[in-house]
Amino acid sequence: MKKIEAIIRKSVFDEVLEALHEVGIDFLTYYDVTGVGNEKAGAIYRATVYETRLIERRAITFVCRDQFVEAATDAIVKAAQTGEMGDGKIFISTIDESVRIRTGEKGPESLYIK
Amino acid sequence: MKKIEAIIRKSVFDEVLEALHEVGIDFLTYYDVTGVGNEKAGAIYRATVYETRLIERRAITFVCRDQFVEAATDAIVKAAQTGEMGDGKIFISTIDESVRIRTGEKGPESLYIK
Amino acid sequence: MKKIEAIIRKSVFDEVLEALHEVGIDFLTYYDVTGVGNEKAGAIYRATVYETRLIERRAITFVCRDQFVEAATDAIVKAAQTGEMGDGKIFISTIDESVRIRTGEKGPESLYIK
Amino acid sequence: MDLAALTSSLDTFWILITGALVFFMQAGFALVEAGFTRSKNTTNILFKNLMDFCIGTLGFWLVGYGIMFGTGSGFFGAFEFFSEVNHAPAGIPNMAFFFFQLVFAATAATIVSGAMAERTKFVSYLVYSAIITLVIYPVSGHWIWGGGWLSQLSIPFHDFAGSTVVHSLGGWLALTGALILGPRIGKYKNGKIYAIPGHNLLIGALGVFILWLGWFGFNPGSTLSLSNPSLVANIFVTTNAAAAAGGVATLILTWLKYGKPGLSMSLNGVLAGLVAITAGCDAVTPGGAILIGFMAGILVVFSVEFFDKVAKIDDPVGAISVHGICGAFGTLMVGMFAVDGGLFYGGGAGLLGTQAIGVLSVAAWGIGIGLILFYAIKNIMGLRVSKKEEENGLDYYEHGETAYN
Amino acid sequence: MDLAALTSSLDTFWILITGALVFFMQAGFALVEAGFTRSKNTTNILFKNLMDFCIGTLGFWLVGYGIMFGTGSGFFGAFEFFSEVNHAPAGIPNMAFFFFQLVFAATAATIVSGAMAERTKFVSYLVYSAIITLVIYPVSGHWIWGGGWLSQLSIPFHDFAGSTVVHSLGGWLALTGALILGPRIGKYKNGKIYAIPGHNLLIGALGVFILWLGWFGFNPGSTLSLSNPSLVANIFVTTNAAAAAGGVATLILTWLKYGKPGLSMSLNGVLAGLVAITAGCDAVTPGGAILIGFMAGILVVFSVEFFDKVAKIDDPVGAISVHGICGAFGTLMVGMFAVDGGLFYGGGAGLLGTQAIGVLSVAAWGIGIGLILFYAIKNIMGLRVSKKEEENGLDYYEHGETAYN
Amino acid sequence: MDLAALTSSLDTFWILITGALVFFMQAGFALVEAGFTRSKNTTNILFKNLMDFCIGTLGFWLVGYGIMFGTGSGFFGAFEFFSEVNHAPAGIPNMAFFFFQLVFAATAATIVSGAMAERTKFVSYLVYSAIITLVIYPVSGHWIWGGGWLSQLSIPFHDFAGSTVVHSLGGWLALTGALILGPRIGKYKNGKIYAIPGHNLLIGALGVFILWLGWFGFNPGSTLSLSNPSLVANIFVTTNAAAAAGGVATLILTWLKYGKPGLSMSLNGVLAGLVAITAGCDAVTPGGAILIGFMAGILVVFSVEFFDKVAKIDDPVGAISVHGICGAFGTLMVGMFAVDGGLFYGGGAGLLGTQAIGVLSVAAWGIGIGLILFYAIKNIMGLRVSKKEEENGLDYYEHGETAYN
Ligand SMILES: Nc1ncnc2c1ncn2[C@@H]1O[C@H](COP(=O)(O)OP(=O)(O)O)[C@@H](O)[C@H]1O
Ligand SMILES: Nc1ncnc2c1ncn2[C@@H]1O[C@H](COP(=O)(O)OP(=O)(O)O)[C@@H](O)[C@H]1O
Ligand SMILES: Nc1ncnc2c1ncn2[C@@H]1O[C@H](COP(=O)(O)OP(=O)(O)O)[C@@H](O)[C@H]1O
Repeated sequence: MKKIEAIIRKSVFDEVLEALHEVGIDFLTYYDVTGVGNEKAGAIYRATVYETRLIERRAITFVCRDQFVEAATDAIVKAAQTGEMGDGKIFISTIDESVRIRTGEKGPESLYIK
Repeated sequence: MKKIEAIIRKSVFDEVLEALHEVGIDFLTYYDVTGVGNEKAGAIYRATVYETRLIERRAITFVCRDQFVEAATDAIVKAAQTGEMGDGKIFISTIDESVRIRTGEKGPESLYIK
Repeated sequence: MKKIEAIIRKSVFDEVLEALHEVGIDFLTYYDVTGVGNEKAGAIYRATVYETRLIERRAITFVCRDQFVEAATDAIVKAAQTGEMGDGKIFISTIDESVRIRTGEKGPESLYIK
Repeated sequence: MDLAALTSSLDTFWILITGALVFFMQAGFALVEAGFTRSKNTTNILFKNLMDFCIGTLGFWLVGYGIMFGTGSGFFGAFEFFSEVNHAPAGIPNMAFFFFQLVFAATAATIVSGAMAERTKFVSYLVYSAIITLVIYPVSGHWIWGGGWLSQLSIPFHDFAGSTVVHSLGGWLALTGALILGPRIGKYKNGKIYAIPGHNLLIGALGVFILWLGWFGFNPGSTLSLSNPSLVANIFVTTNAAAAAGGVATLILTWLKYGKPGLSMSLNGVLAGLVAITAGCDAVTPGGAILIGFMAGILVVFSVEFFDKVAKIDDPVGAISVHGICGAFGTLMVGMFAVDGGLFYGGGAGLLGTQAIGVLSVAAWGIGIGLILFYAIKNIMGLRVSKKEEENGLDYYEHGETAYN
Repeated sequence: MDLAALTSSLDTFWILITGALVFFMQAGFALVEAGFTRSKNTTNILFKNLMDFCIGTLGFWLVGYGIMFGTGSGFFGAFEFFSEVNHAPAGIPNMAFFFFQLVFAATAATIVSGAMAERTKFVSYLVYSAIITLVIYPVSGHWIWGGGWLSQLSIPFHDFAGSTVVHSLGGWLALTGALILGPRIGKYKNGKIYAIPGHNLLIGALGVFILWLGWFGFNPGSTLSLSNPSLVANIFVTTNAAAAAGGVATLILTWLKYGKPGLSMSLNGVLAGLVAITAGCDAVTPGGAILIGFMAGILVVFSVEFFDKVAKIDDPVGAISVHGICGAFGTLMVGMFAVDGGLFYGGGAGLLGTQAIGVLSVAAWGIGIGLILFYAIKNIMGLRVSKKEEENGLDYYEHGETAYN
Repeated sequence: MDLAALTSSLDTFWILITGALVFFMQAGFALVEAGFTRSKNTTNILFKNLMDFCIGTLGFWLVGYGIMFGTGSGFFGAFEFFSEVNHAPAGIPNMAFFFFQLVFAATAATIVSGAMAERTKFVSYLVYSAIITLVIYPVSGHWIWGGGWLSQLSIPFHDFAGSTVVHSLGGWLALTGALILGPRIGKYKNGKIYAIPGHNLLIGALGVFILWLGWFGFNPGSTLSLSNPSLVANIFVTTNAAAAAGGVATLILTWLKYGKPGLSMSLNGVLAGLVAITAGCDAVTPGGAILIGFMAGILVVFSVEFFDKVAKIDDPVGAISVHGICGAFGTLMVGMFAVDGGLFYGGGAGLLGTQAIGVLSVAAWGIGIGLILFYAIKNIMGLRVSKKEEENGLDYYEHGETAYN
């Protein structure tokens, strides 16, 4: 099993969700993060103008069986790409074990819809 | 060392904390996430009734030595199980290295209470 | 590629950011978490005095090429250490693949500034 | 002091304090609009609400006051730049009357911002909101409150505190604005309608409480005098009763219709009751007020559904329904429920007819001029922010300043 | 206008404006209760506070006003459906008096919702809150303000603005409600007591400021007239002084007791001072007011601890202590501190005796009828939401709508 | 009631209601300060704002009122412990006047807390805020409003509602406090200046709306009488116009200067206009008010930049600029714009001279005594929290209670 983590723009979230749905990924978890990256944004607070590299992003993470990885990655790239700096990154890593709390079952089985 | 990540219902958080404490896990980090999964909830906003699959969850994560994994997993399953859809998942992965910032020490040692 | 996750005090965040910058880490993602650890804090709410182990922390995570790991770890330890309980932990794990969404390119290349 | 002077002092006090309450409604509108929209646009919506009042203050003095109250034709007052002409009723200082009218004018402008929230260019907002306070509102206001043609009909049009003058006019402008602007990205997708929940109902609810409080200035203050304390007291009771009835109606209806009682809709229900009673708060009994409020609370639900689902005009806070539809409805109901002249009290259909004329002519004015105004702005300077700005939030791009840090 | 008419205008103005301030206390209560509870129940608590006022408005008109002020026995007024009978003091329009009394009645109902927050079924809340405004509050109100038996004692019971009529009655009802309902899940576990911190102290603090402002309507407005401006001014000062002293007392006590000064408790301390001075705000000196407020600020801390730790009655916002205990305490203190008749001013124990009778009989009424009411609701329709609903938040299950998005 | 009694009732009503509005400004200040600072210090800032009013209430009664209004020298009133001496103008009860003066005194103290936010020890705050209300404010207040030397100049110093008495004094004290305290950690690092954005602009904006509302008590209420309704109405209009002009000025300037219109600065601009018009709200025309407000809106931007970037005095909410600088500026402008005696109206430089004397002497007093006070506190009990407490938030360490949970 692989874990896919994507840091994306909040504004493409709906599109990414749909794209993942189309390749069969229906389970995931997301949360809002702040990213430091290439993109910069001008900001003003009271009399101070400053440039911030701290920009709101959304982190999406899900675990899926190995054969889904490529399709899922492609789906995210397609849905989340604007071509401008700051589109984000996808990271893939290995998961040793997965457990469905509701039933206690383990392994890739626990990732199926039931 | 293994990293255990569990996505659970917020309402079972206290129970899970206690259950983990009983099997010797006293260190962890948690944050609130939104989950997309099997569970659906009816929602209304102004005149629009809709079904949402976006449901508040809590993510718990901790790193522990390998021999704790099974007990910890079992403890979480027991404490977090309601038997209804949406109980969440546990994911286990491998951690290469761990560092205690306070002392700089590395390896599983850094996970002990001191 | 390695993923570095550090749980640090919010109050040392700026210092850590700078320290990482100095060793060449310019990309990262962070979010606020609650930590359960050795540190305890006294709290009062209305007439109830209680001790809480739930303390606000900040989680920083970034993926970098293997050769950066040591410098980055040291930089974090140096910047985030106060010597008192609760300074936090750093966890290092392996990332299988990385994708830059903007360009679709994969592998360590996707981590370079462009 | 002699008796006349004392009376004048008392009446001045009255309209200044009620005017201050009406001023406070600006905060109420700001909170309602901010609460019912997303957090990425909060700075923007607050800024708009602050600025329309600031600009309105200057603009209403510049020409609005004269256009509304100046002696002119039945259709238009007079240009009195930086007006110093006295338009106040006897016994009240001109500046007190001016202040009272000013806060009403600002209300009309503010209504529009809710319907056009989350996608309108800031600079365009400032322009159209200025034009509303400077010209659009004063013109129709002149017809009704400035001695214009609607007040000269054989059965004069009755809009005591502004269901039509202020609210439905604001609503119609909001309608045209939202129409020309188009829906927010994500509201209608692949033929489906999506709810875009507001980011903070607590703030929205506080806004409604503040508006309700402000209405105790809006309606009773429109007597402009305390010479008839019974009347003033009645207006407090009818205003309050209609608000309560509106809330209860929406509570019941949403419960029946959607299976669960909905707060966001009930907050609209309260406002619907308040808007609807504004025209006839002086003319109906408490029982009549409850009926009017109750019906408005029902109407607002169907109206919101209509604009959302049938007309597909995206109005984030329900301003068109609450102010436009319920304002018009309440004005018509005066023709039914007015103790003196209403259909239900044996007064025949005469008053009802006048009320319909008034409602329709203000609707025609509001919609007509609104279409022109917003099309003009759209073509000259652009009305809508870019897709990117909208998606990432107006706060970032328009102001470089987020509300929450 | 002649002098009498002008006086009437002025007095009407007075009670309407102070009534509007009391209305605004609804917002204050809503914010305090929302701020002191968890975010998963925010929609629910706001909705309750909105609806109890809406329903109370209709219900008080339906029967409450008549029961409270109608001419009946010493124990009960009269049924006057949709009352049009004039109960106002001379010179004040009936509707003004009605409005003023209405906002007081709604306050009594609102108090209860805080103590029963985060676990009560919404529909049951609506039912019991309606019964409170329709019947329970008017009955005991009749005894004291409606010409009933407590006002006919040889030394009449003195509760100027409602420490007992409004606050302690609300507090006793809150007590029985919270008792029958039981504590929130997680409050008492394995013999330990857990703090369940409110989700937004800023909103709670804003609520307290709004309540404090509202009290400048509540207490001075209860004069119902401006004929004695010195009295009115004194009431402003005593009200304000007691609030300040309550806050200072709690500041000092929490600092000494817990090692750190606590805001959540000090906010309660301010309210405790305000509740306690309400009965005697017209009868004591500023110095007396400070003492009463100071003692109330001390008392509230011990009372909160008692209910939390000894009685184990879970009251999320401290309504029982603030309104019940400090209301009763303040009423008794009139017997001590009243310049005219108080024990400390050589008036003997007579007034104190009467005050005790009043406090006890309202307590008996509130607790007795409260037990019946809440048991009845519990058995007929259920009082508490299911475990699952409580754990996941009432907003989800009762309303399908979360406050923060 | 006879005519005199009725007049007295009316005037008492007037100053009590306007006093209540001024009281409500405490909430406004609390929200502005909380909104413009970080969430880790929210409990602390709310607590300070609550407590300075509580302590001020007791302290102003203890000695402040006497020092300010007692008959003494031109420099100092009298010690009248727990004052019962009547200082009210004829026809107004002493307690009404006392209440009105009290809420002003508390405002002066509250101003300081904003500039010193996020790093001041709580106990030290309580001490210095008490000293301000008890002594510092009453002394200079005596000079101007208590019959002291500045009111006895051949051309008397004109500060109608307190641009100098209240605001600039508060601003100067804030200046010395912020100076001695030093900047927040992280504000100036390696020669660079960092913005530390406030955590909730919505709350800050609501605070500004509440303050604006409160100013309709602050300025018009300072007439202390309704005998001249035109004057009162003029004050409403000048106050409102200056606020609006201040907002518009800042809108334009920030747009030009920074490329984007900034809300946080425009909120300051509105307050700058309000502070600046306070001295001359009774003496200038609406046009004059707009000019004064507009200039204040410009001035505040440069002043904030100056203190932030040149003087490097860290003032999280801009209190020094808004209250100190704009208060002084507005006071001077009376010498220019006063219809009666102002330079622009042919009155010569006499009034301007007096105004300058007043501004300078209060500045000298405020800065002088402020330096002494804060140095003394720093050395005796410490003024600043430890580095650790500041970094982790005062809420944790000073109160053990966080605002958001
Ligand atoms: N190596 C990394 N580790 C963790 N997060 C990263 C990393 N690189 C980028 N990110 C995240 O992705 C976001 C976008 O990256 P950025 O470098 O701005 O875009 P781009 O890849 O288009 O140049 C950043 O704000 C950050 O949150
Ligand atoms: N493969 C996954 N990757 C990441 N998160 C998941 C995954 N599957 C489930 N989750 C998380 O667990 C939550 C509960 O899962 P759900 O499928 O609803 O429950 P169940 O396993 O009982 O059917 C989801 O809301 C989501 O946050
Ligand atoms: N094994 C762990 N897994 C996940 N998070 C941990 C772990 N150990 C510590 N943490 C995080 O680090 C924070 C600081 O740890 P703590 O044990 O208090 O400090 P120290 O290491 O200095 O004794 C904790 O609050 C928690 O968030």
